[in-house]
Amino acid sequence: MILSSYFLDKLQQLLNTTAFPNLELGNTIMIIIGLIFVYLAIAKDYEPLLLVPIGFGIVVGNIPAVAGMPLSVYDEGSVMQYLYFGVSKGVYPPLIFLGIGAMTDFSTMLSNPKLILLGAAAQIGVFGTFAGAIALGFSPNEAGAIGIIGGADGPTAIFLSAKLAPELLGAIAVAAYSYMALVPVIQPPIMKLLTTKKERLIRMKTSRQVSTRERILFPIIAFLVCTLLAPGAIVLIGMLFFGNLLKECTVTERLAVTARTGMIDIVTILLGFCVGASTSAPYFLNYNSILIFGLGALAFSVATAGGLLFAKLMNLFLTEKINPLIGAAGVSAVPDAARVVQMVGQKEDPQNFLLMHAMAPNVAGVIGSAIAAGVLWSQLVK
Amino acid sequence: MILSSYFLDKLQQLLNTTAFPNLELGNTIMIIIGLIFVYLAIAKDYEPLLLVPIGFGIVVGNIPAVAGMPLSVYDEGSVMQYLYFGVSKGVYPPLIFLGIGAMTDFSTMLSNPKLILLGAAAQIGVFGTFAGAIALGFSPNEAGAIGIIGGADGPTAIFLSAKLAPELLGAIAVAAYSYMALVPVIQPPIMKLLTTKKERLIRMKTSRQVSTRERILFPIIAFLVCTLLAPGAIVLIGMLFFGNLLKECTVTERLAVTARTGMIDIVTILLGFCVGASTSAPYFLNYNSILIFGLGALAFSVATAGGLLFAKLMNLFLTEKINPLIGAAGVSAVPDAARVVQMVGQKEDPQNFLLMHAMAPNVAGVIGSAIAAGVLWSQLVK
Amino acid sequence: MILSSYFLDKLQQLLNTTAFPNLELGNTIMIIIGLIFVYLAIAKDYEPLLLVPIGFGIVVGNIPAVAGMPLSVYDEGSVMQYLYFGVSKGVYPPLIFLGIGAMTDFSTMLSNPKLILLGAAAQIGVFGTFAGAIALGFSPNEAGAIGIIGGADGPTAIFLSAKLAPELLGAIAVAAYSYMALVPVIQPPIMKLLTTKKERLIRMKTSRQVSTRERILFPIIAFLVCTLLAPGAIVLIGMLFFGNLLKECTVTERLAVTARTGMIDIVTILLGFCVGASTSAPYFLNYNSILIFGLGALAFSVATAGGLLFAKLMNLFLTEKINPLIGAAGVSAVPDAARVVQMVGQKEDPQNFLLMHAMAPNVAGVIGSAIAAGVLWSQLVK
Amino acid sequence: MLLSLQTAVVPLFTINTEALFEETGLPLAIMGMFVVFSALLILIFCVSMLPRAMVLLDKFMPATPHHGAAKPKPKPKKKEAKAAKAVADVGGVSEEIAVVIAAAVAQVMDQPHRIVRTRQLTAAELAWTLQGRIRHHASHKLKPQGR
Amino acid sequence: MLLSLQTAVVPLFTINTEALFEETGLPLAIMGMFVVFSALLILIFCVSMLPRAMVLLDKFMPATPHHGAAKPKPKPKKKEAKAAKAVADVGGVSEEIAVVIAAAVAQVMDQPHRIVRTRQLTAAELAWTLQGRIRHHASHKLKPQGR
Amino acid sequence: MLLSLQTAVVPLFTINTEALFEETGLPLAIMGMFVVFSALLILIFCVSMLPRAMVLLDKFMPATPHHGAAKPKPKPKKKEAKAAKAVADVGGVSEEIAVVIAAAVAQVMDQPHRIVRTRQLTAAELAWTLQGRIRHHASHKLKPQGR
Ligand code: NA
Ligand code: NA
Ligand code: NA
Repeated sequence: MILSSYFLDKLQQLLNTTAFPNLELGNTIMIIIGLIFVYLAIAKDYEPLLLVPIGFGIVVGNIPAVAGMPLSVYDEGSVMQYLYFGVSKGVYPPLIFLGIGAMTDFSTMLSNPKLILLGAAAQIGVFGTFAGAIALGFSPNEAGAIGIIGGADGPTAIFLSAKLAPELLGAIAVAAYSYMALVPVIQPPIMKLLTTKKERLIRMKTSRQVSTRERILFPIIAFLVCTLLAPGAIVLIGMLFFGNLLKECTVTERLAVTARTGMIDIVTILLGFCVGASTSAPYFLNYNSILIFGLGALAFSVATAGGLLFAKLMNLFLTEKINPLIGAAGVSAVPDAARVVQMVGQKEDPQNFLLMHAMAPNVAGVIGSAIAAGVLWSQLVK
Repeated sequence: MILSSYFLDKLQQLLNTTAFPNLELGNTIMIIIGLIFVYLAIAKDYEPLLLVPIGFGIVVGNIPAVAGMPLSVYDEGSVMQYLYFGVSKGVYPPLIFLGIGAMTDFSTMLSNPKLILLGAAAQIGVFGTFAGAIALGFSPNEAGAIGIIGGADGPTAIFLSAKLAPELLGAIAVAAYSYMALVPVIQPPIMKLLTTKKERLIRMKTSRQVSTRERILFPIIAFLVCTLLAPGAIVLIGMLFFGNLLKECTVTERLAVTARTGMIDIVTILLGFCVGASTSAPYFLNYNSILIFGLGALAFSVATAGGLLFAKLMNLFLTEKINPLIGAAGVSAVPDAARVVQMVGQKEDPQNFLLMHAMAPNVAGVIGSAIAAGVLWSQLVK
Repeated sequence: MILSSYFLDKLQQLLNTTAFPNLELGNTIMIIIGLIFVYLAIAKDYEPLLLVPIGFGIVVGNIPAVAGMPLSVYDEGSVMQYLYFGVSKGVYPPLIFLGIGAMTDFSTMLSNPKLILLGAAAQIGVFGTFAGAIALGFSPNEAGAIGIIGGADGPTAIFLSAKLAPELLGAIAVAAYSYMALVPVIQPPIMKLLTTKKERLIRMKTSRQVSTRERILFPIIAFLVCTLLAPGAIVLIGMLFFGNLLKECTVTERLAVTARTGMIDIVTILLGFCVGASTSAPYFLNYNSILIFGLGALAFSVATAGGLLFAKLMNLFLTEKINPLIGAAGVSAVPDAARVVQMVGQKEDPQNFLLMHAMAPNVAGVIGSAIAAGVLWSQLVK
Repeated sequence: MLLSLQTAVVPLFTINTEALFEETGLPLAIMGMFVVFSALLILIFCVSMLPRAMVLLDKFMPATPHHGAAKPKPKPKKKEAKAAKAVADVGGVSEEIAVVIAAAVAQVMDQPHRIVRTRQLTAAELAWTLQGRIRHHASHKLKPQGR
Repeated sequence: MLLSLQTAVVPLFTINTEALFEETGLPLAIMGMFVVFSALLILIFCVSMLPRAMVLLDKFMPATPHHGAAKPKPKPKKKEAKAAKAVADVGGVSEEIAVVIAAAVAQVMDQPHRIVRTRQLTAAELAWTLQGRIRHHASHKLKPQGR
Repeated sequence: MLLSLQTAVVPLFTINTEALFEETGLPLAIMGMFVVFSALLILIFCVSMLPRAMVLLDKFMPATPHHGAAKPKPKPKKKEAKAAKAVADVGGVSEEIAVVIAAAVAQVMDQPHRIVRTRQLTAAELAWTLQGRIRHHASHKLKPQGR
């Protein structure tokens, strides 16, 4: 009798050491969402380098906590918190920008500079969403962080929300990366809706060769222009062009190689995993997150439309017309948005190679949203 | 006269700037131990990737301190302390598990799942040693940290002792790695003692092919099973299976490559060196360390025996007998324990290839001791 | 009327968000200096792996700050400050030494040990400059940090100034790296002035083969000798010889490879960039910096002369004369100083290959200045 | 309870049986073994179910080649075709090198030789997000001069 | 102002127009777009000027090959010369490998084949500051035995 | 003591001889040089003794090939044997590649050519603790399909 109650007692105690007693519906939902991310990454090849770490991170972050054990990214002194440090202090995004700079080739942009404007126009997605978020009652800081989802640039979104609205970081980061992964789904309908078949058939001239010297000078000039006008963007823009200088200057090849391989890989693994793990259900599953996802979808659509329509506007003044499809690549989401342009263009004309031209607004979009982030940060930080 | 006393004075002062005045017998002993580690690693090829850093770290950590200079891992603000941070906060071990996951092939385990039980049985080494340490008067926390030596897994041992008994970390880590290196010396006699020649001659069937999909699903399922039952293991187990998912999912190859090369190498160098450097004689050379080394030897022996005997127990119920030698691989110590199985088996029958089969309990042992660490941590942390 | 004043107001406000209102002459000067660094690195190939990061860092560090935004390395909580942490706490230099150790081949030094003395003699540059700085009114700590410029070793200079005179770190680091880059300009005139043509024509005998065992034993012996005599050098010397042991011991090749590629590259990028970014005009452009640059030039000249003259002194006692030119390689600045020796020697006799011989004092100079740093640190730190 | 030979001699170690029978002694040890076995038994069950689950999965969701792995590459030209064949699954080695190695193999050996372990060479070479573009450029653009 | 169908129903979301017209609302959004466009317009201007600047630059400071790239290498000897020719711009692959690959190519193919994507292999191989020395040693020193 | 041309002119810099002769001035500088020379002289002594120590060491503990380097590899078969010979000390290049390169060399050159700088290629390729297993598997296991 006593023995059996002893065993029941023990069993109860044992059960309490497992995660089941604290497992709530929210955690289960989030775990399933995480698994869907992993599935999409593997089966559909949607941004796998980011969705696999984030997806698995979501699963890890939603195994319920044990009382008194520092396990989650929010627990003082936990390992996850130390790794999350690079997210919460905004250290990882600039390091990723360093690697992106060291792998980005700005040649096509240099050979056709007017396409840079498309990368500027797409930032309407950022500021439109910002205004929308304000209208929905978010505080200006929160609205700024939400708006940057429209930049379609994960590291920039994480950086700005770490600075302006840390409590929304998880939702913003996941929204940004989700929609970046979904670019091949979101953009094509908008692109078809806003362009005529004739426009989609426009072929563009191959662009001129860009010399080594130009490619060396560009990161320096671009850095000075961008940061003198928007000094808030200095960390992201600085690292981006620093990485690009390492790549282009011909004498620091080994540094550029490490920046775009080992270094960015390590940071990508940790950033993705930590961002995922920060989406613990109690912090994540709330009304704000739903609004953020809604605004995020709006942001991507507006940004796409902005780029497209501005391209059409430019065509009114240009003799040598540009294919408005490449305006859609202005949203960043490098290189997926450019690939989507190529895909949609080729559907109309299999011999039309737009990818190379689309890379120009694509990388300009990265610069544009970093500047947008800098402006928002400098205006909103107190 | 005055001049000569001046010079004597200077010489005395000069001598005081050297390390000799503070060099004690303990330091000398530890330096010699460190050199023996380096020797064993180089000449005998015993776990060189760990024993060389630890051995040289021991030498570095026992050059006597200069009063007032922050040099050692225990001095506030010293470089060594910053590097030791990853040990003392338990950050390095999960990163090493990430890399191990990214290099571990669970196929053989998947094709013969019952062998996983051997990895469970070997954990008797952990809990037996834990009980032994309790009986010898260690506090429960200290006993937990000492017991995990029986897991034969360096990172797990460091992680748990950082959490439960930081003051014993140096001794536990050095004991764990020493015995892991000595697996080829410790295990064979026990293996021969506890098995009959007939048993050692058993050949095992080659196992079935495992599909890519199974290998992708496994880390996810295994993670959920293990951490729902033992949430304390979430950091180690999470990183292990995260790394394995990166490896198996086919679309994140570059992340997996970095995790198992550059990243794990950097962490291994720093972890080994810092653990070595933390064995400064005043902290290390004491009665507790001797007890810990004694208990560690016990732990490895008990774990080996546990695996072996459980295999024999399983044979009572199985029609297709397993070679009990592979039970010894359940202690982890990947891949040395599996190699020892191969070696001992081949001595009886040169045509018997047990290595592949031994890998199953071997990697299961890693999972088993991570779970054991999770249980001990969650039950003992207050 | 009101509208136009509103727009003027807005424009003013807009201008205030740019960097222009805070852009001072000092910043502009520093930006130009940074660009000159980048130019020299790319066009003249002067230490590009360091001058490109430092030069671009100088540009980044002199974009004027926006009030209230944490951007610079000196602002609490800024990303740059987190990255600068490795400089200000002296963590990066030992990691660089680890990589240098893992790529340095001490064979030539082992085969002709007496050349080590040249590396000792060149340290007169350190201590002479130290005395000079004292005489110019610097505090002993500052003088120590300034003196180490004469060691011609960037990481050592950064390490020591982080410990002794953090406020001078930027100037000292930039001076050290500048003059290291300018070694091909500074040294040749001194070398020609202090040697006769006959001396410059001396050919040296090829040295004996060094066995693997010797190369394994050397880092251990050298570490013990150096740190027992100058325990303050333990972190730098320890990492240097730890890296070398990893390289030479044949069983830890993968760790050595990572230490001398991915790891040192990451640290080099961050260190160079942060050191550059710390030269913000208000901190950098002052009378002290000018004095430091003057003393730095003195330091390099004295060190070069010290090595040369000591070689001539040694020749008075040696039957087999050494070419005094290789004394100039004792200043460290690996491997540029050795290359300069080769170049100057070949100008006299195109068939005279001094490079290999010059590597011996060259690497001895690294050890020598690490010891010098250790002595200065241990004597000056309170 | 002391393990001492003589009362005057200091014992080498003492056995503390009381602590052993407290909650954090043997009971914890037994509970620990129980949790480890439970977890791994459930894991064994799941792993044993995997092959059956795979059969179901293959029925409802047939395994298609993954995007990354199956992107169709431009057809190799005429003569090199055979050499390229042997290299088909090289994974990502820069094509020129693969062709060279394969050609060398074709020369020397009688039967086709499959090069299976070369993937690592490229992981470092392919740029992260831009990989698609680089691959594209390589075929379209003239090499930048002066580099 | 509420977007509600009925007063009794809790609205899905509320539109806050007041906040929209505050300083940190639409004005900031417009200002942001203005700054982004200004910065990128200036960038376009600078980039458009680049080719002209290059013409000037080439006139006053003609592009010389960079040190790193153009350091004259010791003349290859007799027979290997032709093979080495094909490898001339390999960049930094350890010479032995380059020779081997080039030789293999020379055997198999009729026209010279340029190996263009091998640089990555060496970045990791060449030691940082000591690279010059290693290259030199490779030709002068006997190989260390026993490694 | 001031280095001034005129009393009215602010001196460019002042020489502070007092500080120079304090404990932390010239005495420290001299002491520093002394320590540096002492340490390096002792180092020279030790290094000079090394060859003799080696003779002793070789006598009492003859240099055996290291485990890692000398693990006997399965005998190469018939025809490839000669090619494999030239590759014997490759260190760790995946065997297939080594064989291919060596074979190419054997084809092209008359005397055996030693490939000495290929080790780096593999360091990244061999998995850390599992290396032994992978090497083993490579020869026993069928390649996993679908990867
Ligand atoms: Na963008
Ligand atoms: Na284990
Ligand atoms: Na020096």
